[in-house]
Formats: sequence, structure tokens, C-alpha cells
Amino acid sequence: MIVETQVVSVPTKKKAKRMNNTAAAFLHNPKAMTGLVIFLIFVLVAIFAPLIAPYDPQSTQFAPLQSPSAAHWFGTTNTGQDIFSQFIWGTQTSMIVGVGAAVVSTLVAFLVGVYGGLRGGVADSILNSLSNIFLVMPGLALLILIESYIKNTTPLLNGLIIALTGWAWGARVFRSAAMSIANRDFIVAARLSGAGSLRIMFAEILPNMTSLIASNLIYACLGAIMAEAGLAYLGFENVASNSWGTILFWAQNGGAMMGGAWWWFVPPGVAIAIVGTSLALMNYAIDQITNPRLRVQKRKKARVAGRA
Amino acid sequence: MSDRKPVLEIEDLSVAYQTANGLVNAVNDVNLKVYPEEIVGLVGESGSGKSTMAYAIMRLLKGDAFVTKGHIKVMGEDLYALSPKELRKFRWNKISMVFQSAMSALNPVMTVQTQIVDTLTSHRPEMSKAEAIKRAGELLDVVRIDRKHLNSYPHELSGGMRQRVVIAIAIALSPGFVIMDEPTTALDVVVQRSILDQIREIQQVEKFAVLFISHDFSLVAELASQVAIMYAGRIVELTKSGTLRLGERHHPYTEGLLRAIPHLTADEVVIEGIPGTPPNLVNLPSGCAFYPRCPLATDECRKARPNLYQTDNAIIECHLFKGDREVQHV
Amino acid sequence: MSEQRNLVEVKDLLVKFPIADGGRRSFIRPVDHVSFAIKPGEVLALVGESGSGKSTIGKALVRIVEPSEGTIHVNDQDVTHIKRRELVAYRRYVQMVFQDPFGSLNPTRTIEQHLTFPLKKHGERGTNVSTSVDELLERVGLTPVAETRVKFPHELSGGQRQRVAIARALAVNPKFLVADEPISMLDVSIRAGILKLMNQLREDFNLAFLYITHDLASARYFGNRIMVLYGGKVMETANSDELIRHPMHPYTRLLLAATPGSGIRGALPETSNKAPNLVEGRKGCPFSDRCPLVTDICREQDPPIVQVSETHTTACHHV
Amino acid sequence: STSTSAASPVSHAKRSVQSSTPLEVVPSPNGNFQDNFNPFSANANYGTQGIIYQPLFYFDNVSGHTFPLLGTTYSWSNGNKTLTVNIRKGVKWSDGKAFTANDVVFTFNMLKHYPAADTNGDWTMLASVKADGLYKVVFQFKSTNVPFATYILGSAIVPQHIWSKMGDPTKVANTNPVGTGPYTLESFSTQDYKYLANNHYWGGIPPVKTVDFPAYSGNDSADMALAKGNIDWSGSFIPNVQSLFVNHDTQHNHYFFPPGNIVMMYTNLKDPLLSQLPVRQAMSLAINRAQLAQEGEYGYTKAADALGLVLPNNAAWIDPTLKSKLNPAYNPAKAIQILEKAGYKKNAQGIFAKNGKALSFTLQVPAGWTDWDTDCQLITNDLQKVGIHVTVNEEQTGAYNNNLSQPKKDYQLALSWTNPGPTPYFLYENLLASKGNYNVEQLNSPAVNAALQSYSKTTNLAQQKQAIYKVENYMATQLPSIPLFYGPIWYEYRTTNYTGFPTQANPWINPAPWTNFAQGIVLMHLHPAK
Amino acid sequence: MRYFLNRLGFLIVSIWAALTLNFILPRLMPGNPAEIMLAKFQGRMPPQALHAFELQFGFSNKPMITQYFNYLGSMLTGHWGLSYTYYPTSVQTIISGSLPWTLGLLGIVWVIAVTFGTFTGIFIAWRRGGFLDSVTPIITMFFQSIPQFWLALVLVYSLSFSMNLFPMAHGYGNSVTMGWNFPFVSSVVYHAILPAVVIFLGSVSGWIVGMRNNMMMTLGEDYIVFAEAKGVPTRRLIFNYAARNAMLPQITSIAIALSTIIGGQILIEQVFSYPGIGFQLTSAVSGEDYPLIQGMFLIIAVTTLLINFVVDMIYGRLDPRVRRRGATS
Ligand SMILES: Nc1ncnc2c1ncn2[C@@H]1O[C@H](COP(=O)(O)OP(=O)(O)OP(=O)(O)O)[C@@H](O)[C@H]1O
Ligand SMILES: Nc1ncnc2c1ncn2[C@@H]1O[C@H](COP(=O)(O)OP(=O)(O)OP(=O)(O)O)[C@@H](O)[C@H]1O
Ligand SMILES: [Mg+2]
Ligand SMILES: [Mg+2]
Repeated sequence: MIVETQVVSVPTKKKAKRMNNTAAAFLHNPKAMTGLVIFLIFVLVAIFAPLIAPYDPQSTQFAPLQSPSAAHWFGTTNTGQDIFSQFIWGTQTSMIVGVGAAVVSTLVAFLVGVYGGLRGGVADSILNSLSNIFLVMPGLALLILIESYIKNTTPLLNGLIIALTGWAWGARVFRSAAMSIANRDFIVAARLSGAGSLRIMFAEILPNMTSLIASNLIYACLGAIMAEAGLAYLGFENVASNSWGTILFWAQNGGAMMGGAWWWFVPPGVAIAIVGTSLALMNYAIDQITNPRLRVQKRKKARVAGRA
Repeated sequence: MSDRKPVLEIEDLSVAYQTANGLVNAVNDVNLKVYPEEIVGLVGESGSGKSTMAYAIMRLLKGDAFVTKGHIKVMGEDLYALSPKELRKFRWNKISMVFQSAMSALNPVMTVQTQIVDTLTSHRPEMSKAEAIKRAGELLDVVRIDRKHLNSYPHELSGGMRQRVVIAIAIALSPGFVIMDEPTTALDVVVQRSILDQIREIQQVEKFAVLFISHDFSLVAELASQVAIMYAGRIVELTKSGTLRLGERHHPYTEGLLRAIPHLTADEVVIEGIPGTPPNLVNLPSGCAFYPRCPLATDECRKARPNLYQTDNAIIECHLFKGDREVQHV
Repeated sequence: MSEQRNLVEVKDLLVKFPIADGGRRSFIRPVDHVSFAIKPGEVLALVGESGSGKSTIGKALVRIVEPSEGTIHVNDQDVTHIKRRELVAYRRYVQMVFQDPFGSLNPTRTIEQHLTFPLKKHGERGTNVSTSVDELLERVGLTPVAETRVKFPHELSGGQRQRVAIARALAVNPKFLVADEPISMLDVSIRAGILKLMNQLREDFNLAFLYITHDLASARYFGNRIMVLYGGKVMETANSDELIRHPMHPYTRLLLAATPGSGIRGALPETSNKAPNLVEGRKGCPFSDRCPLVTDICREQDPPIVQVSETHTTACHHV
Repeated sequence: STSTSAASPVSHAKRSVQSSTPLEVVPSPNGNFQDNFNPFSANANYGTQGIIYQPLFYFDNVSGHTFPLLGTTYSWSNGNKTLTVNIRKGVKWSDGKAFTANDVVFTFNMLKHYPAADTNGDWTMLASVKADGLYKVVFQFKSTNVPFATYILGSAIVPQHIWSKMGDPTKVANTNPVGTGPYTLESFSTQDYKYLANNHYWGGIPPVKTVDFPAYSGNDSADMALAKGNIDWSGSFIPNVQSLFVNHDTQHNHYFFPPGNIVMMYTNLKDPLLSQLPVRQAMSLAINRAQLAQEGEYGYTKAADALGLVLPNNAAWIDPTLKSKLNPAYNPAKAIQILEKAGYKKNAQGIFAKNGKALSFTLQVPAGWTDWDTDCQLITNDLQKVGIHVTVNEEQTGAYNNNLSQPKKDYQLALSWTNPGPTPYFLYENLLASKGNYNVEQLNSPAVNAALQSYSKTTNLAQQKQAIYKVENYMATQLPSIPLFYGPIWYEYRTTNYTGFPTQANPWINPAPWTNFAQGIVLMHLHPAK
Repeated sequence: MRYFLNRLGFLIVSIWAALTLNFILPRLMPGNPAEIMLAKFQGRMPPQALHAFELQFGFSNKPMITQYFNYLGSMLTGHWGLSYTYYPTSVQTIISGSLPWTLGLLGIVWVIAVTFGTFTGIFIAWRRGGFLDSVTPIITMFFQSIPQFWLALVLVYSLSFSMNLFPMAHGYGNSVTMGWNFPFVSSVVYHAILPAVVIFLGSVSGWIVGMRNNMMMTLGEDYIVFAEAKGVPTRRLIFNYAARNAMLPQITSIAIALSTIIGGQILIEQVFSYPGIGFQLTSAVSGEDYPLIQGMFLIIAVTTLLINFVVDMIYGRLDPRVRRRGATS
């Protein structure tokens, strides 16, 4: 009964999980690490905002339009608010919006894309058309259209709207990935051994899409932060809220640019650019890690040569 | 074997891939000669280094692969000594290659005609467009594809036809030597057979030498005059194809392979697999690479790499053949 | 064996797939009125060229594709259109092993996880599961078990993966296994091991197989009977030796001629690479496009199935 | 019958010097312009009413002055039900045709025929309009309403020979306007349009040859252009006007923000709690208006008076007996006292409550009106301190307006504006009359109604003043709504190219370039800078 | 043909979806258009005139389904209603005045960004691992991550306001007259430089990185190695073999690129007072001019959809596989 075949164990350096290999590659990629560290700094700032921010961000207790000083690292607004405190609290809001919208839109994208890709048929056609439509709709215009009807939104609501309008690209990516995975035999095999659709989606397919999910999360986070800033800047957000976008809105409202109050509008803009770059770096790195063809080899020896 | 000058001479060739886990020694100290108008088969399991060798011969190794050792001469010319310009000229005029998978070897957005004509005009700039098209049609005739397919895109052809187009491109400039890297593996048995027949036919007309790579023993045995058997980056045996059957003297690995195939017509069918799996090419076993799977392995096999021994029909790299004449090269 | 009742009985099975054809919806029939039966412990080998509908028959049997017409009886139960719970129960009876050992295992799950799920799903609990996993791995020769259990698919060779796939199929204790070209992607040196393993399983558990292959030699080795398929239709069915030694159908002959090592060698017809037409509504014998013996009747009428001997049938106007 | 001769302290200056430097005017940030110079359209481009078309008279609500334009004098008769207007002679339409009383009669009859064009609602009061010769028009009123003449006399007049062929005046864009005003349209594009001086203008040769209106999208781009000296006359808001504008050229850059209206906190009098005077009194006392003006409004305005007058514009109308009550008190302690006296007790949350009803209200404000948002925040804080809880609801403008203007008002507290006129009557009538257009608080006071009624029946200034005093008293004591601060009129100007703009020292007319009819008058008073 | 019909079908369905969305959204919101219109007058309107306005705007209380079909009918026949803010100007007049500006700027920048991005991508992929390959993506990513309106403001302030290098606002100078004359055209170009630079910087990164990655993927394909082996000259290899294939997936992402550019442009036109659709849209939103907002959104959506359609068609021409296979998107 026992077939005599000895297993020659394939040498692996350590019993590292496959996932950890990707993670390890991520951690060894300088671009990814730079991005990750920068992003984590902002995350930490967001988490500890209440401890970091020296003052109440809304309180108008200081002299207006002070340039940066030890007391006010980023100066004050024209109504005497401490911009550094606003910036720190804004970091929190913007990060929550970014990460939250990323999670929501990725989840929607995953459900729509994977379900359609897996299920096929009419359900897929409908879902696919839907995401194609959302995909080609100009995002910001759609957001503005929606905002024109529900003004005075909070950043969180904006994040939600951004997420609910911005899932299409992910859905498309997930769908095509799901379609190629769904054709793989292990899905059929799982079904044969009794797995249901949900199990197949979450236990069989999801782990095979981690890099896509990660990259979609990153992409969506970047998009959400930018979109939220844009909306807030246009005034489509409760101006009493505290986000990078609203700081820019008030700065613009208060003539910061013209008045030479660079300390007022520079920090949020630069912060968005830095967070955005950090996300883009991570995304770029993930691409390279998961797609060996994109990797650039650093050869120690000449390509041809080889005459030992 | 033959006094004529070989079209291919490989001497002590080693090729390695640089990977995160270390150097993958895909080809190790390989020696091989191919003579004009000869068909030599190269057989081995997946991953034994066949394609790597083929790419090395063509000087097409990319990225992380490099020749660590040895020389390759094609028609007396060292490809690695050529300038890029010379190389571009030399390739395809003298030596060409049929790739493993025809689907991916053809550019999906160009018609068959363009791809053939490109080949011609790249090497014969003096050739007019009309001439090139005419020649393309002739080439399709040679591989027996209707000329109307000149304007077809690859995806409009069947697998067999695509492979024929690739063959047509390979012989477009009448090279003296063609490497065929598993040209038929992805195809149906019947199609496979008809393409093999065609290759043989064309080869007899055009008289080029062929290095035919495959992992299908019986196929190669029918086509080639000599068969090189590759294991773990080494050619462990070079044998006359007619003797590829049980009962002749062969390398234990060759014997294992012969035993592993069920025979279609034999009265009594007993098959036996080779236990275990091919070695890891990053750290090869010290002695004979095959010893962990060899049923006849001795202590010596583990320690020392065997020499080459000439038997009546073959040159074999195995300690078991110590009694035979030792040779230096294949 | 012949006295036993049939384990699997397929009658007039027809499978249609919609295809987009110039905007109109039309269908192809990769399986066109196929009938066969398999007894317990018997191996029916299904040979035919790529696209002839072999996998589709296999998938219809495990009900991954929906039969359009005809019936499938397994163990005297009509399973042609069962749904949900019945289907889940049915799949404890039949399982499938796939061609590509790389694609049939989930790269993100360990070998153990691959096996525990079907075990649990089919009722095993607690430490039983763990012992069952060990048993299964031993049975398919993946020792040492402890080492294998924790590995991921990519840490195994192709042959080992195929063993895992077989173990997974065995986990539910099936009586019937559809093996869809289980060795065609494996190296020659490993193929024999898998074939032997399947042979052993047949003997040990009286397991019946539908063995799908395009390699006549392995069909003859493993199969009790061989069924030759072309263009979705059965061309010839016979006991293995009989079919190899006395092929009747021109297609079978062609196949044999193309297979190295066969006695038959003959010129292959010019049109030999034309794929069969599967589109619904075509007339006549599917092989008529390529058949060297073709006459007008072949293009017009479906050839009847001729009983050549008790165990040998063929469908050709010229036999 | 009494005859009122229209008094004009500043007559049109007659000058012959004309400068060809274009005057750049940005009344307010704007989207792209559309080709619409229809005086009956609420969305006509700036200058249509005033630079091209003119009314009989212009009544200024900043200075209270009356400027005769196409009319020269008007008089009441027949128990103040008949209004007779003398028309200016020698006026020509810009196409050279003469302007007569017939044009006036035509214009009004057209409005009667197309009520949608009658945006002043002239025909709600008019019975008939007749010409009496070429230079006299007689308006017959349905009932006596003297102040309503402001609307009628302030309606733009169009040429009969053109508009009689136009059809429905509300549906035309009138891209080639012909008026009596000092300018004609020279060119139009969506990003700017230009007016060219009408050298046959009855008031003389306009001193500015070309008046250019460029479109600026937002405050920031307009402000930058202003600071850079690209704009001569602007009505846009600038934060830190001193540093962002004046300091760029202290000699030539000036601004002056006269009060335009009163920003009120409206209290819904149908609300059982807000209808109680002590609650309103407490609120009024608890709000620090100076802080609102300083922080919310950048110090550009002042706290409003308690009487609902726009000061100093309406200074002549203050009841001498109320002089002491003019400034609303800020006294949180007293607010608490009043509430306690009225029987309110603080509940667990520290909010005053009586009979289980806590003083907890919502305060509506239009979303995106950032200064008001700040104000609301401050008000919330102020009221919280005295134990009144307020939640701010930022509403989209449409919804906000709806809630305030529908017959069934859906709000508790709201920050909103008032609609002033040349005399306090107009604001009061709007705000307090039971049928007032902006009676947002839903006051229904027979006394106030009667006082306003008596004003409207007379042309006698003394009687009018008495009526106004009554209302002032009502405002001061009953607080039907709570005045907070004056809404400023944004007005910046640059004297590099032209001088003669209204100044803080001499605010003879509403100086904002978006003020219909006033802007045409201002243009005629400019002169090229030396 | 089939592919064409398929894409055309999708175009029609998505336009219908955009139309329907446009219809549903305002009706989901509280308040009716009449009230919103009245609100525009902020109480300055005597009640006497209210009814007049209701008449003017044709507010209807017909059943939803009737309204819907009337709406579809009038949208398709180009009757998009009258703007609230610019009454009685029709929405289509307003749009036709600003659309050319947007399309002009957008089209030019887009072509430049795509061309530049594609060539840069090809170049750095060919020289993979080189200095440019490691630096260019990062720099462009940084620019892409800067909020475009912010960058626009900074540039306007520094280059235009402080340094007088560029105009601060508008699509052309106020002193030139519109027409095909040199002063006008040069003024238009001069005014377009800054907005174009900002849009360019905001969108080029995706093209560079995308093209680079696709190139790298394509360069690893067998047919490239085969072509190289068979001696195809390098230039032809890069452009005809590699780049042409690498561009195909890029083309499909044109949709996203385009809507990103449009999104950016909306904000940027606002900053530059550029007389285009975006500027108009934001002012319509702040003016709660719903017919105009709807028309704007519709025109933006339809333009994007149409461009996508064209792109799909081009894609079909470039990729012979698609024509047969039908739409796989
Ligand atoms: N790019 C690469 N990087 C690292 N290792 C590689 C790479 N390409 C091939 N190898 C390794 O080199 C060895 C030889 O590969 P090669 O492709 O030459 O085998 P082959 O004999 O052609 O196999 P097959 O029959 O599957 O084509 C294998 O072990 C393979 O894993
Ligand atoms: N889900 C499907 N939808 C449409 N057509 C299908 C589907 N599955 C298979 N086909 C078609 O049915 C035909 C038969 O396919 P099948 O996979 O059964 O062939 P096969 O004999 O197993 O071939 P191979 O040897 O290549 O595995 C093919 O033409 C295939 O394209
Ligand atoms: Mg190979
Ligand atoms: Mg199959």
C-alpha cells in the first residue's frame, strides 16, 4: 500500500512561510522601506495626535498670523489658531479618511470584482458594466456632483463617498485576477471538496491576491487623501472640521498665500505630497517584488564575459 | 565520429543564474559537438538545463544568467567574441533557433508576413519588399501552410501552424545549424508527429544540422542520430539513438528513464519510476549528481565525480563503466 | 468483474457551451451524445486530441459543468441534475485529480490545510483529522509525513504535488476518481510513480477511474478499456490490448501512427492539424474533415455505433 | 397734495476730460460670464442696470439720498394714490432715438403683461400707468403706499421701439443692449466684457472711456489681481485688507466697508421657548457682539445697534429717547438673572430648563459661509456659558432658505440677513410686518403693523419718524429678533488711474460696484488721476 | 465590427447610466428645484414674483416616470434646461462657451503627457537600472502626489504674482480680441503654460511608470528574445516589437488617466480662473445651479465616455486579437 518514494526535501533555508518571503522582500526593498517608514511616521502622528498637538486647534487665543516660532512651530492663522496643532489633528483626520476610504473601497472592490469574476454569467456582466461605468466617470466631477447635493459633509462622510465612488479600478483588477484564479484547478478542487462561495472567496482567493490588495489599498489611500483635500479645498466639507484640506481651505480663505503666510499653506501641501510619495513608493516596490520581470538585477559580473 | 569540422563545439561550458538564494548552476562543464547535417537530440528532465544551454549557445542569456566557464564555437566562430553588430549578422545567417513555445515566440500584433519579412530584411537590407514577401510565401510553402495565412495574425493560427511559422522563420536565411527547443511539446500527438516528419523532410533538403531538445525519449530516438542525455546540468550520456532501449549498456539514469515509459506494444508492461527528485542546482551533490536517486550508487559515487567512458555505442559518465575506455570529451 | 453492476453509467451525455459568434449566440458541443459505463474497480481510459472534450466529460461527471442532455447515473442514483446538499453528498463518491499539479494546489495554503478541509467538511473531527491526514500522506507515499504536512506547494516537486492532489481526492473516501491527464505535465521519471500509485489505489480500494490522457501508451498500461474521442464523439471503445492491436477506426489508427513505438507507420494526412468542428448543427462524422477514407456519406450522416465484438465498438461508416 | 422735489446733494459732474485707460472693475468673484444684458433678468451682467439701463430715480440705501435719473421730480396727489413723474428732456437712447414718457409707459405695461419680468412686483400696487404728454407719467396706485414708489421709480426703463418686438422679456438675453445710461456694450466674452462710453449721454461725456469687467473665479485670484494693481474698483472680500491690499500701495489703494445690512439671529417666535421674551433677552445679553465683529468678521464691521437700524446710514431716524438703549449690552450675568427670574433652573447638563424643557436649540446657518460659521461657533460658546445649549446646523443654501422662507418655518434659531432700503421703513416692513417679505421670525404684532401702515400712508417726514420710533421701541423692548452686527459692503478702490470714488469721509452713495444704478452714477464722478 | 458594436453598446449604456444618475441624484435630495431657485434670491424677492419664477422654470409635479422620460428626451435633444445663475441663458450655451477651453487645454496636455511619458518609459525601461530609471519614477511620483490645486496656487503666487513671469488668471489677455490672430493665439498659449505644467506634472508619472513596467514585462517576452535573435535592428525591436505591445495595456488605462486629468483640471481651472468647464462647474456648485451642474457633469461624463470609445477603437486597431475576441474589459 505504501508506495516507496522517498521524499527528498527541497532545501529551504528556513521554514519560512511563503507570505513572509514577500514581506521579507518588501522589507529589504529600500524604496518600500522608505515609503513604509514615512507612512508609519504619519500614522503614529495620527494616533498620538492628542498627545502631540500642543493646543486646541480651533482656539483663537493667539496673536494672528505669527510666523513659525518655538511656541508655534507652524505659526498661527489669521484668527490666531495654532497651525501646528491643526496640522497634527489634520494628520489624524486625513489618515483616517485615507486609510478608512482605502479599506472600504478595497472591500467593495474585492466583493464586486471577485464575486463577478468567480460567478461569471449575468451577475458578472452587470457588476462589470457597473464598475466600467464608475471607472470612466470622471471621479472628481462625480464627487462634486454628489457634494453639491449633500453639502457640509464631515471628512469621514467624504471619505465614505470617495470610497463608494472610487472602487471601480480595484474591482476591475480584482475581477481579472479572480477570473484567472477561478480557472485554476485548485478552486475547482476546493469546490469539489465542499467549499462554498464565501470560503472560496475569502480562504482560497483572498490569500492569493494579497499583493493586489495591498497595492489597491495603497492606491486607494493615496487617491482618498488627495480627493479629500481637493473637496475640502473647494469648500465641500464642514469647514469646522480639521483636516489638511480644511487647513488649505482656510489658508486660501485667509489670503495666506498673498499675505506671505507660507507657513499656513505649505505644511498641508507638503505633507500630502510626502504621504502620497511614500504610498507611491510602496506601490512601486510591491509591483517590483511581486512581478519578477520588473526587477532590475544588480549583476556582480559582466553579462557576457564569463571566461573564468 | 566525423572528420568534418563540427558546426557546434561546446567546451566545458558552465552557466549559472544569479538568484537571491545563490548561484543556480544550470549547466555544468558540458562538452558537446554537433557535425554538419547531423540531428543530435538533447533529452533531460525539466530543469536539467537544456534551454539554458540553448540560450547560451545563441548568446541570448538575459539578465541574471551568465556563462561562468567554457567556450562555445559555432562553425568555428566564438559567438562571445563578436561585437553586437557582428553577432546580429552571424545569428540567423549561420545559426538559428526554434523556441519552446510558438505562441509566445510570435509577436501577437504583427502579421505572419511582417514577421518573416522582418527577418529577411534585417539581414538582407538589399532585398526589396516584394522579394521578401515572395520569399515569405515560399517559406510557408516549405512548412506547408497556405499562403493566405501570410496576412494572418498569430492568434488566428492553430498551435501547429504557429510552430511551423516559427520553423519557417528559423530557416528563412538557410542557416547551417538550427537549435530546436522542444518545438512540439505543447502540441497534440498527431500534430507533433506531422511536424517532426516535416522537420526531418526539410532538414534533408536544406541540410542543416539540428540540436533537437526534448524531454520525450521515444520522439528523439526516432528523429536524431545521436542523443545526449542531460541530468542536473550535465550531459551524462551521449548515445546512438538506435540503441536507446533496455538491454543495451546505458547510464543508470538513462535506464531509469527507459524503464519509466510504458511501451505501447510490448507484451508485458512493467514500469518503474526513478525515485526521488532532481537535485537542487544551488548546491549540487559532491560526486555524481545522480547518486541520491541511483539504485546502483556506491560510496564512490557520492564522493567523486565520474569520468567519461566510451562504450560501443555511447559515451557515459558513470563509475560503473570503469572497465571501458576513458575519454576526455564527448 | 463483468457480472458486477455498473458503478457509473453515462447515457447520451451532451454538453453545450455558448460561444460568441459574430454577435449571434451559438453553441459548441464538446461532448456530443457520449455513452459509457464503468464498473467498480475498473479503469476507463479516455484518449483523444486536445479539445476533443475529454476534460468536459470528466467535469460533467463531477458536476462542475452542467450536462445539457443525457443522464449520469452513479451507484444507480441519477445525479445528472442534483443540487446543493445532494451534490455535496455526491462528491464524496466522486473526486477529480487535475492535470496541472501547480495549479491544483493553492499556493498560499500548506499541505495539511489542503487535506484537513475536506476531512472536516465530511464529518471528521478532532484528533481524527490529524491521524487521517497522516494516513493519507503515507498512503500516497509522501513520507516523512511530519515534514510534508507543514510545507507549502511550492516547496514540493511536481510529482509530490500530484500526490498531494490525489491524497486530497482520497480524503473523502471516494469510489470513483476522475483523473484528468494526471501525468502529462510530469517528468518522465516521475510519471511511472504516479501511475503505479493509482494502480495500487485501484487494487487496494477497488477504486474505479476515468483516466483521461492523450498518451495511448499510458492508457494501455493503466486502462482496462480505452475509449477514443474525437470532436466530442466516441470513435471507438475496446479493451486496451484489443484497441492497440486491432484498431478499427481511422482516427485510432492515425493516433497510433503518430505515437512513437507503434507498429503502424503511415503518411499522416495533409490536413492533420485541422481542429474538429464542434459547432452545433454540423453534420456527419466529426472526423470526416481529416479522414483518409472519407466519402460523401461521412459528411452527411452520423456513423452508427458498430459492435465489432462483445467488448469492441466503433463508429465509422467504413468498418 | 404734496410735491416732493427729489433732492440730490451730488449732481452729475459735467466734465469733458476723458481718459482712455480702461477702468478694471471686479464687482465680485464670478464664474464665467454669460451674454445676458437683460435688465429684467436677475442674472444680467453687472452694469446692465445702471450703466446701460436706468430707472426714473435711484434711491440710495447707504446715504439715503435720491438721485433723479430719467425722472426729474415726482409728486403725490389724490390722497397719495396718484404719483406724477416729470421725465427728463433731451435724453436719447444709445441708438439715437429719443427717450419719452411713452417708453416709460411701455415698460410698465410690458411688466404688467409679463408678470415674470416684474421682479419688483410693481403691479401688486399699481392700478395704471399713463403718459401725460411726452414728458410726464402718471402712476395710479390701488391703495396708498408711499414708500412703494421706491420700487416703481427704481424700475429700469427700456426702449419701446426695441422691446415691443422682443416678445417675452424674461426669455431674452438681450445681447445687444440699447439703453439711456452712460455706456454701451463694446465687447463680450465669457471671461470679460467691456463697456464703451456713450458720448451722447445726457449726463455728459463719461470720464472713463472703457470699463472692463474681467471674470475672476475666487476671492484669492481676484485678491491677487487687486493687490497687483490689475483692478481699479472691486467689491470682493479680502482677508486682512490692510496688509494684503492697502500695503501694496498705501498711496493709491483704499478700502471702505460701509454697513449694508444687519446680520440677525432670528428666533422662531412660534417656538414655545423662544416666544418667551426672557429667553430672547438672555440670549441677547449673553452674546458678545464685539467679539463676533472682531473675530468672525475680521474686524471689518461693528456690533449692530439694538433698534434694527443700519448706522450710520439711518442715523437721522433714531428716536432721541432711545439713544441710551442704542448699544446692546453684553452682560452674561444679567442673562442668567433674567432666566432664573423667569423660573428657569439649570439641569444636570448645566442647561437652563423649565417644566422639563431645556433651553436647547439648533442654530441654522448656510454651509460654506465661513465667517458666519465662525460667528455661530462663538455664539454657541457664549450661550453655553450662560446655560443655553445651541447646536449649529450648517445647511445647504437651498435648504436653509427653504426652512426660513416657507410659510411653515422650519428652524429654531437662524443666522440671517435683513433687507434695508433708503429709510428704516423698508427693513422694518420686510422684517416685522405680518406680511413682510422677510418676516422670518413670524412676528404678528398689530402695533407694529399699524405703525408701518401709518408710515406708508404719509409723505410727511415727521409723521414717518413717529411711526419709525414706535417700531424702534418695539425692537428695543420686545426683541422680535436679535441684531448681531452690520453686514459690511465690500468696496476696494485704487486711485492710480482714476480718482473721485466715494470715500469713508464722504459716503455719498453705496460704493460697491455691484450696486445696481449706483455704479453708473459713481462712474460719472470719476476723473483721470494726474 | 462586433467589437465596435460591443463598445458602442457599452458607450450607450454608460451614457444612459450617467443620465440616470444625473436624474436620480437631485431627486434624492430634500427640497425641490423651485425652492432652491427661490433661495437664490436670498429673500430679496418679493413673494409677488415667486409664482412668476415657478412658471419661468417650468417646475413640474408630474409623476416621476413621466419626468424621467421627459428628462431623457430633452437631454438627448440638447435641451438641458436653463441655468439658475445665468437665467435665461441655457445650459448648453454656457457649456459650449467653456467646453472648447477645457478640451483644448486638456487635449494638448494629455497628448504631451502621454507622448512624453511613453517615450520616457520606453527609454528608462530600455536602460533599466540606470540612473534615470531609478530617479525619474520617484521624482514624478512626488509631483503626482502634490495636490494639483496646491501646486497651482504656489506657482501662481511665486511665478506670476511675485515674479511676473506668467499671467495670474484667465485663458487669454483682456486686451486681445478673440479670433485667429497672432496676438490672441500667442496670448492663449502664454496663459495656458502654467495650468498645462501643473496638469502635466500631475499626470505624467502614471504614464512613465506604467510604460516602464509594461516595457519591462514585454521585454521579457519570448517574442522579443526571438526577434532579437533573428536579428531585428534595435530601434525596430524597441518600437515596433516591444513598445507597441507594451503600449496596449497602457491604452486601456487611458480612462483612468483621463478622469484623473479632468479631476485635476476642475481644481486647476478654479485656481487660474481659466474659462473652462471645471471653473464653471465649481462656480455652478457654489451657486447651487443644479441644471448647470447636471449639464456640466453630463458633458464631462459624455466627453470622457466618448474619448474612451475612441480609445477603444484605436485599441482595436492596434491589437488584432481584440477585434475578434470582442470586448473583454
Ligand atoms: N531566470 C532564472 N533564474 C533562476 N534560475 C533559473 C532561471 N531560469 C532557469 N533557471 C533554472 O535553471 C535550471 C535550468 O533551466 P532550463 O530552463 O534550462 O531547463 P530545461 O531543461 O530547459 O527545462 P524544461 O524542460 O522545463 O524547459 C532550472 O533549475 C531552472 O530552475
Ligand atoms: N467553460 C467552457 N466554455 C466554453 N467552451 C469550453 C468550456 N470548457 C471547454 N470548452 C471548449 O470545449 C472544447 C473541449 O474542451 P475540453 O477541455 O473538454 O478538451 P480536452 O479534450 O480536455 O482537451 P485537452 O487535451 O487540451 O485538455 C474545447 O474546444 C474548449 O475550448
Ligand atoms: Mg526548456
Ligand atoms: Mg483537458
